[in-house]
Amino acid sequence: MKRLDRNQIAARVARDIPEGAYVNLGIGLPTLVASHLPQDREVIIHSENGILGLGPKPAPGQEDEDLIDAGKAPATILTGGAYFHHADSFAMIRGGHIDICVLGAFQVSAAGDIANWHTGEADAIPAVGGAMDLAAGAKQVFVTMEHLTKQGESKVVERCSYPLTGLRCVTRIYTDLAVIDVKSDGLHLVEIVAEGLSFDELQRLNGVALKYRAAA
Amino acid sequence: MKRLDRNQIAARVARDIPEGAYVNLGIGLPTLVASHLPQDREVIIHSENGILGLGPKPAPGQEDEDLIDAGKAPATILTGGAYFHHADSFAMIRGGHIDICVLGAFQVSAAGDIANWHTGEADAIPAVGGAMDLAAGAKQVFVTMEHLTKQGESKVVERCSYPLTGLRCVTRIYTDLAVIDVKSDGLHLVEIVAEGLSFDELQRLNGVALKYRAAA
Amino acid sequence: MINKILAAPAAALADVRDGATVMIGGFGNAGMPAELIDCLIAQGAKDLTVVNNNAGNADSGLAALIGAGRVRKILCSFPRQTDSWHFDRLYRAGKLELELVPQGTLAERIRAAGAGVGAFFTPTAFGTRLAEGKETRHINGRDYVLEYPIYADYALLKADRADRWGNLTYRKTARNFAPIMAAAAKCTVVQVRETVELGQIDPEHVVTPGIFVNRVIKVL
Amino acid sequence: MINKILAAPAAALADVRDGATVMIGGFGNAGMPAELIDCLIAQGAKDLTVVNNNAGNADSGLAALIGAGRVRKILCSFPRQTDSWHFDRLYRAGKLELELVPQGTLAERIRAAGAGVGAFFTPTAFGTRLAEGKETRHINGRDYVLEYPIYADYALLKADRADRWGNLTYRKTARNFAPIMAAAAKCTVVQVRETVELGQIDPEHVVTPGIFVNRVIKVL
Repeated sequence: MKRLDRNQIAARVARDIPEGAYVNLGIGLPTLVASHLPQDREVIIHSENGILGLGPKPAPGQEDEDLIDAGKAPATILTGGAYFHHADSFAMIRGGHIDICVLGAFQVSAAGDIANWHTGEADAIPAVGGAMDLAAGAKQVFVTMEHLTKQGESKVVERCSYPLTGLRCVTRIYTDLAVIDVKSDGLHLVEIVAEGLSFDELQRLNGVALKYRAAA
Repeated sequence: MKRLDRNQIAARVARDIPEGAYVNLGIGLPTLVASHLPQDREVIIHSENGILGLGPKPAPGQEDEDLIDAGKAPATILTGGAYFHHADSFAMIRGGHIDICVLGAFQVSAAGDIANWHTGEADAIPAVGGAMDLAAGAKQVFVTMEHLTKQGESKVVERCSYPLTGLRCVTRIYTDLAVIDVKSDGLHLVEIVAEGLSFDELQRLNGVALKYRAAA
Repeated sequence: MINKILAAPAAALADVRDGATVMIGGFGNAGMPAELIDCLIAQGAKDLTVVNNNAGNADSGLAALIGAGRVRKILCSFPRQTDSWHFDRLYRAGKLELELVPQGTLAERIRAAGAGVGAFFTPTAFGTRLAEGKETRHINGRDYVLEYPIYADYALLKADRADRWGNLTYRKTARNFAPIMAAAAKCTVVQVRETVELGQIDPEHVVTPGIFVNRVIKVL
Repeated sequence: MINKILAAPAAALADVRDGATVMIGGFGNAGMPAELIDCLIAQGAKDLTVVNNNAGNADSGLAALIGAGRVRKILCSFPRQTDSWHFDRLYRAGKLELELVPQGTLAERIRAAGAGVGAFFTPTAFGTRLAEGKETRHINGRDYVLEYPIYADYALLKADRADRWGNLTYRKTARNFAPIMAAAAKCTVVQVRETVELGQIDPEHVVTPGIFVNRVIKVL
């Protein structure tokens, strides 16, 4: 079996983001989605720290300390973009104006619960940022993650064992093995993306039952 | 006894508005206060419909339909002014950022309750505008009114009989007869403004007990 | 390519259904989207719930919509004006429901809808007739009334400039309720004086970002 | 004549008392008022409660204030960073209290303080560890958590331009928390790159009106 690498997962997510969508991309793998959007498709990226129309990274030497993204990396703004303050920015998120947010995760449950902010270790210093706001507020929450932990356990689970970020909010999961929709009646396989992976093997690895209706 | 006229009441209020104050002036008599502020004193007038730095009326022919005051009359903006939207405007009011608002009233009670939005008549079409927000939010609420009704009854009352606009919010009352402070222990006469009016006569007209400590 | 600028005004409101809640921008005539209201009258939707600070003036704009009998209910802070005769007549006849809301509470309830706030405690109107029957709470030494968001199906607004992404600027006090209504409605339709190329509005000066705008019409 | 522009930076913070709550603008280094924080360190106030999105980076700015042992409690959304060693050390030693708040809830609680909202229901964090012990409510098909305002004695902010009335503009994402913190604090102190004559800032482009600003310092 040949799993997708991080860029391939990001590219698979990018395929599903339509023209005109307002999108927030989490830190890490989700950020990669931006560079895989087709050049001819206008997608408007929201950055929690007050940008609509986030552009690509600046060229070396062109960085501006007043223009950063939500991960605090140097950023640019597209023609047509806008700046605003934090309360307005999270009003956009909480108020359901972001069409899609893409988040990384430790675990996603069959009900669409997501755990991505805290490992649950007693001595960990917690940090949450905007993850809970995005989970609760975006119209669609896409999760990108490797399907299995290093120990081979599925990150798609019946119930999350890590502390939750949000309840019943994930709509679609993109992993190195598959794309899975979270619906009210459970998990639906959209597509196997790892080459040479059978449905039965994916079902075994996934743990939680997957529904699948082959295309007619 | 010679009572103050409307402009004299407005002028008396204007005397008490210090340099640098942020002030909201209600419709009617309170609006007159602006023209009595000393030219050398900078006072910043807030208009609920999104102005800080409201200026005088425009010259004839200079009206702009996009620039009006809270009474919907043509307005101007001073150098240094700012425009903002309604939620921000009432955040200023509700959040305690307006130092003084000046309101007209039907009645003010000894506890500082104000009634100024509704006559209480059953068939009246009610309208409240921003009066309740100003009553609840401004740091100081000054009331201007004639002291007596046409029937000679005091508008300063033990308890308001008209529907209330706000509770325990009025800090000072300016009438054609007197200036009265509303304090936690009752009403304190600041000054008799009607020429030839004695304290005893004012007390009789006022109905509610007035405290008075003559200047040392 | 994203292009929210429509060629034909009629298309902007073709899908408004009977019973819809429609926010209408403007404070008096400043910011009143007169041409969009005319479109709505021509379109014919009825049993509307309208949210505006006022209840119309004289015979045009919102007053004409009310006069045409299309409005079932209005939420506003100041219906009664010297020239609000269409409202007055239908209200007194019991044909028009009024929910009177203090102006700042009206603004904050609209803002709450757009900002995903489920309810909020405001000090405004505590102890008055307009808070009767409402939940109250004493918080940190002060009394508050619980208020809920006002959501809308449509917002009809007037702005000054727009680009094809729907970014907006306003002129002076015509701004008033428009930025918060834009965020509170499922479908925000804006008439503008001028449409400009993308990039003509400085990102620092955008007042309503295009995320809150669905359709733009240039009105000559 | 109103003039909020101070000549000497030290005067801007001379009255900060031990135990004060201080909001500090900035998201990472963008908008961080470094010179004002240095003033605060020199001024000496301790047992401070600090409100900022983060808990300092490396050895300067907020990190230096924390490192100097002046902070008793911090409210923020994202304390842990690769270079937050001053915070990490004091937090692990039990010398620094942390109230972790989701970023949007942090922003909305600050906004509520400035806007006179007594409390509000937000969907964020419902059902998570950060909502444990908090009042919740089911409203209109959705679950919400009740959150309270965050008030401050001081806000220390960085803006781009200011006039003598205290009107402010910002640069790009350095805007972040500053406009809402300006409204939430009893005394708002702002360092700016440039002071301008009254009228040099277009009334349409003012981001923070002077009503929210008490003191302005030009930092060279």
